[in-house]
Amino acid sequence: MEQMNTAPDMSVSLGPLVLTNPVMTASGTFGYAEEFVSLVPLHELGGVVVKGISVAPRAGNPPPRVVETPCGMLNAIGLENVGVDRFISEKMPFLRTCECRVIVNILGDFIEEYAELAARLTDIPGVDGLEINISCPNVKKGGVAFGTVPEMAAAVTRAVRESTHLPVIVKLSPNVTDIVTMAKVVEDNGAHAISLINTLIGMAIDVRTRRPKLGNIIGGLSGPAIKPVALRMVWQVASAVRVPVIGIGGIGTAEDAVEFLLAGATAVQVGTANFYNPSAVCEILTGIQKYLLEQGEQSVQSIIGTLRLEG
Amino acid sequence: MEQMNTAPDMSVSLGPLVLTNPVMTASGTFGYAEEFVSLVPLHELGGVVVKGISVAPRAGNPPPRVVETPCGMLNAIGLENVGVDRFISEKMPFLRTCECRVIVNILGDFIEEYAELAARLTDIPGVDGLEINISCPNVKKGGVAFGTVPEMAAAVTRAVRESTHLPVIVKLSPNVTDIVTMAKVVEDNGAHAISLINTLIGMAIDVRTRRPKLGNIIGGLSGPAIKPVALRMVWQVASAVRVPVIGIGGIGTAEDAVEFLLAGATAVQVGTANFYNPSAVCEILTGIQKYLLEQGEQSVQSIIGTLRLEG
Amino acid sequence: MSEFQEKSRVVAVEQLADTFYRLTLSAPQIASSSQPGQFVMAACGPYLDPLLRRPFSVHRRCDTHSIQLLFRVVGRGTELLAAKRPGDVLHLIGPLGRGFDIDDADRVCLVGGGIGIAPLLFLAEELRLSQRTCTVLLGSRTAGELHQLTVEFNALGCEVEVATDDGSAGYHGLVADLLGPCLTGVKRCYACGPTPMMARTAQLCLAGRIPCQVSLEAHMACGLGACLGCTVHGTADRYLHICRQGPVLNAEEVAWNR
Amino acid sequence: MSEFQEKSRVVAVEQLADTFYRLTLSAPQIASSSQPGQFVMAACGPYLDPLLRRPFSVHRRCDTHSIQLLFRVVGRGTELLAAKRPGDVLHLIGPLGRGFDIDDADRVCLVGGGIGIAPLLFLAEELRLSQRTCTVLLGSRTAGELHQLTVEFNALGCEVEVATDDGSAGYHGLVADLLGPCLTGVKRCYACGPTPMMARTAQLCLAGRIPCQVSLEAHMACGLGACLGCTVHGTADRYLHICRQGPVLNAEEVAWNR
Ligand SMILES: Cc1cc2nc3c(=O)[nH]c(=O)nc-3n(C[C@H](O)[C@H](O)[C@H](O)COP(=O)(O)OP(=O)(O)OC[C@H]3O[C@@H](n4cnc5c(N)ncnc54)[C@H](O)[C@@H]3O)c2cc1C
Ligand SMILES: Cc1cc2nc3c(=O)[nH]c(=O)nc-3n(C[C@H](O)[C@H](O)[C@H](O)COP(=O)(O)OP(=O)(O)OC[C@H]3O[C@@H](n4cnc5c(N)ncnc54)[C@H](O)[C@@H]3O)c2cc1C
Ligand SMILES: Cc1cc2nc3c(=O)[nH]c(=O)nc-3n(C[C@H](O)[C@H](O)[C@H](O)COP(=O)(O)O)c2cc1C
Ligand SMILES: Cc1cc2nc3c(=O)[nH]c(=O)nc-3n(C[C@H](O)[C@H](O)[C@H](O)COP(=O)(O)O)c2cc1C
Ligand code: FES
Ligand code: FES
Repeated sequence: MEQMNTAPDMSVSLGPLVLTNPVMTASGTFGYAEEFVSLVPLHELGGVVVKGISVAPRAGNPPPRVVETPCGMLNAIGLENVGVDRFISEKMPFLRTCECRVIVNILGDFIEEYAELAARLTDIPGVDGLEINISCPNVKKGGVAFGTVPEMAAAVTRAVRESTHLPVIVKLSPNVTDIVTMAKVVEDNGAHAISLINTLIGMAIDVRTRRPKLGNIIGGLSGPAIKPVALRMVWQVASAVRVPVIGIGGIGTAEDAVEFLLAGATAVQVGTANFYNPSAVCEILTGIQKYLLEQGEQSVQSIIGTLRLEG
Repeated sequence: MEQMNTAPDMSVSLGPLVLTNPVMTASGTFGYAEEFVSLVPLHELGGVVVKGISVAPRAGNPPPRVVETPCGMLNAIGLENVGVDRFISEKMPFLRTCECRVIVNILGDFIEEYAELAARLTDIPGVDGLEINISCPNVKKGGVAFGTVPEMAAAVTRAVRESTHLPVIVKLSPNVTDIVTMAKVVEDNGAHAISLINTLIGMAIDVRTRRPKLGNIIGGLSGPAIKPVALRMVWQVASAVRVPVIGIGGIGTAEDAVEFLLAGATAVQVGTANFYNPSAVCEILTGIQKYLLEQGEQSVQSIIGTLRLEG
Repeated sequence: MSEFQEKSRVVAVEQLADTFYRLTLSAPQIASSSQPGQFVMAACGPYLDPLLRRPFSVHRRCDTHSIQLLFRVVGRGTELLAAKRPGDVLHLIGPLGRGFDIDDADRVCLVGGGIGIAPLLFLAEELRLSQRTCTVLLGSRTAGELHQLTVEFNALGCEVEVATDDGSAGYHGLVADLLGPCLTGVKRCYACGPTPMMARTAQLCLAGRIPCQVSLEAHMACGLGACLGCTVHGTADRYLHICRQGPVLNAEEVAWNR
Repeated sequence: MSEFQEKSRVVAVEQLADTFYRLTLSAPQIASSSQPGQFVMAACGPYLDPLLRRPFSVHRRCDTHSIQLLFRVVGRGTELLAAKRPGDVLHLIGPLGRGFDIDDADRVCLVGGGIGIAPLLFLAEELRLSQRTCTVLLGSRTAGELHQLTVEFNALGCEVEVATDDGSAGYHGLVADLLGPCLTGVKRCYACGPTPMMARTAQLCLAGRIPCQVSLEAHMACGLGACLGCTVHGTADRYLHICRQGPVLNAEEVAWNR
């Protein structure tokens, strides 16, 4: 009984990367952290994954860029970002003060750009790891997303690993027939951890004007609506690879997060929930601790992958 | 002005199959129609797609079989059905009285079963068409779903076409990287029409018991949550094939239905909405008519595929 | 079987205990055609979350135009119901399913556990209309949840015995423990509550060769027999669909050990 | 910039016209730090549909602990807000964004169209505190929507002119048509309303070399500058993010022709 009242051990390891707790924020949903400084105690986070960064700054897509859907939202931001130089000079100084792990999400149109980003970010103080967004179109291969073709995902992963000694997380796209094959391929090519899922591709139409509701016509679906798909993919992947898996997709409560941990995720990322409830990350953190106490568990590690399938 | 007050022409054609209006009910969500007799004026429907039928009766999966998710639900019914013989003897008599088109959704573990079902149903009075559910696992190919491998989808489509002179609709699974390839393959192999989407594969976990919430562990996600994905796929497919497309996925209001029509669907099927609002089909029918009047359109055909992408 | 889709209006909201609420609803079509043991599907939320309707037994038929639902707040749907106020609208479909069989048994026993008590008040009213002798055994977590209901069963002329988990009223323990001694002379038994309670009741009745009916629960999407979601394991190795073949089943139809 | 996540309580609900409602909310942190033109993000629904918070301008700061929102019912979020009752909770984040600049211009003109009038009452209050001469031009569909608001602007000592689409009050036509004659002597102009109205106002002010600020709208997911969703076309071929760089912008920053 005494043991059960002591706070459970919340630390987890993503390969070489150790986190004080498994609750991170997802790329593109938490800006560069500074946007949340007055609402969220940033030092309590297990990690912040910053908005995707490219070699050159990007202006992004024409408006409208976001639209609500049932229990979800579509976004077509178009990977707007300040570019790696300004990221390092303008955003990293604040991020270094956060006292939490900083993962930089990187993206490009060519494999060479991913490698360049990895090299540029390697020795920047405060950068704790990289997350490769492979949902981007490969310009050389006619715009097919890196994340939908195993060979291309393999090549990006390898190129990044060869360009940095930082921990490398590969973030998978869910818009594939066989997520397990994608996961195995990036594992075999050196990913230290795998995060999933990125957004599902979706669309919405304004019936009055007969136009798409997004300037870009199609966009990425996120939020609670996609949670069942994300959880299924995380379970499938975690059952098939040896590297740690990070669960993403519709997580908004501690119960959601625990579902992903039980399914085999070592950590989770909170995305869209930061928009509708900036307290979500803190509530999730406290809620996981409460759950562990209720279940008589001493550490978060001890529940990872403990989904019961027998009888 | 005079013209605009006359009721718009709601009829549509799915290849050889003419419907009085484009609003049908989706397989597995409207039973054998008799379940709704006191709630829905069945003769007003464009068509009823009955619960998937197999050669032999199936008991289905162990409970729990359904669970609610944010703006959606997961089901793992396991294709429970009475089998083709009892379907013909017990269910068709009522369906013949409905005064609406009856489409029989068929499924099997082997290509031969699909062919056998098609042959059996061909001369049954009251059967107006077949819808092939290719989301089922192919037992000969180690349980990979017919609907995820182009060659297998092609073979099933061909086999069914060769076994019947009834109109054949092929219903696509959304759990693929490239829905357009699947659509083209079934078109090339003789599908008179293509319906999409079937459910996305998802999962949910009960954190208290640490067990999956479904007896079958994974299940199919349906309802408003999936609408953006369905609409995107319908738009992609309708832009790429010549045969008519039937839009399915999260349709619950006339506005939803019109989105699919604008995206290029010739008809729609209403699924999960029948559960939470049995009046949905009628509301959708009236709502489409109202929309056509407001937009000054004389027929539903004239809005199909009129999504505006320019400027 | 004929069911109605009805836009009911909230007439009254009562909080009977901490998490026990009772709604009185004006719903003439459903009220005039419900049988004890039947249920309604209620659309609890304003929009698409919660999405599915929730099943609730008809707790009482007040008169030919209104019914009551008794419910425990356990999640989002029931939270929204508890927040209803007089005049609010509640969309219902009902009456649904197969209710309790009332035969000529002149001495019957009703066993209700927790919120499973809900359908039994309606049943008791029907039974008392034709002067059957009714023993009612009620079990719950704590006294507060039973107080008002006990008064109402008593008012109907039923003999009521109570059990509570915390011993705050009546017998300190399980309601099923009260059943054995009561069964003498009983011609028929009806039970609704947690599965172990119903299984125990079924077992005792089987031993005493007393016909027993139970009201089961399962997750439901439609309540209409269309989704095939509401399965429970039946004997004879087949699945039963609670919304059409039940919710009331003969105890021997149910595979209690599954 | 410092914003608060605050659990406000509904103090009053007023229906000003057919679809115009006003909420008075007790929200001390937000009330004590809001500037005219800033907005709040309100969580309208009980659960996950509607999912995202909705942006609303601070319509008025009643005192140091309460604010008002004025809104038009256009969809699900605003429907839920209109159904709020005193005592209900409303979760807010605010104050957000960049408000109106108040400089030493002693004679200003405020142009509001439809629900775009919302932030102007707060602005007028601040301007009148320091005795600026305020001409207020209000446009709307019909007289009913303007009645109460006109009274309130008048009570502040503003000179109010009105235009309605249906001619039921004041000028029969667009509010922007009233602006030309009023601009003489005006040192600064503030506008909020439909885009064509603001574009017209911007154009007239540009011609008259009068500094003009406008309050824009865009679909917002976060209101915090994090999602990058709330883009409008700016001049200099760049995108502006309304929630941080706005909602109030200098008229010349906006690419009106896009
Ligand atoms: C035929 C029938 C009659 C019922 N009669 C009553 C009654 O009279 N009074 C009463 O309080 N309850 C009754 N129930 C149970 C009631 O339907 C659930 O408590 C309710 O659906 C929970 O909804 P929620 O949104 O509040 O909870 P949720 O947030 O959906 O879930 C909370 C808990 O309730 C369980 N639950 C959710 N949906 C169902 C469902 N459809 N069936 C069973 N359990 C569910 C979940 O597994 C979970 O453990 C009945 C159920 C059935 C099947
Ligand atoms: C900075 C800012 C301040 C605002 N201040 C006010 C105000 O004081 N009073 C007021 O009534 N309204 C104001 N609005 C508009 C208000 O946010 C929308 O009317 C509201 O979000 C609609 O929500 P809904 O759920 O009722 O409608 P929905 O069902 O979401 O949509 C109905 C219609 O409103 C549009 N809409 C939806 N969300 C937004 C959004 N985030 N921004 C703009 N349009 C949207 C939709 O495109 C649709 O046409 C403001 C908007 C912004 C950006
Ligand atoms: C507005 C927005 C912007 C996003 N930007 C990125 C990005 O730059 N890089 C990336 O890998 N994922 C991005 N994502 C995807 C999220 O990180 C996350 O994978 C996805 O939203 C699913 O999680 P959720 O349902 O919790 O939001 C973005 C998502 C949203 C909603
Ligand atoms: C309970 C249930 C049972 C279903 N059974 C079948 C089936 O037998 N055959 C089939 O092709 N699709 C079946 N479906 C899929 C639906 O027909 C439809 O494609 C899917 O639910 C998406 O539409 P919706 O979001 O409108 O429900 C079923 C769906 C549900 C929810
Ligand atoms: S609840 Fe749908 S069949 Fe019973
Ligand atoms: S609303 Fe998210 S950046 Fe402006």
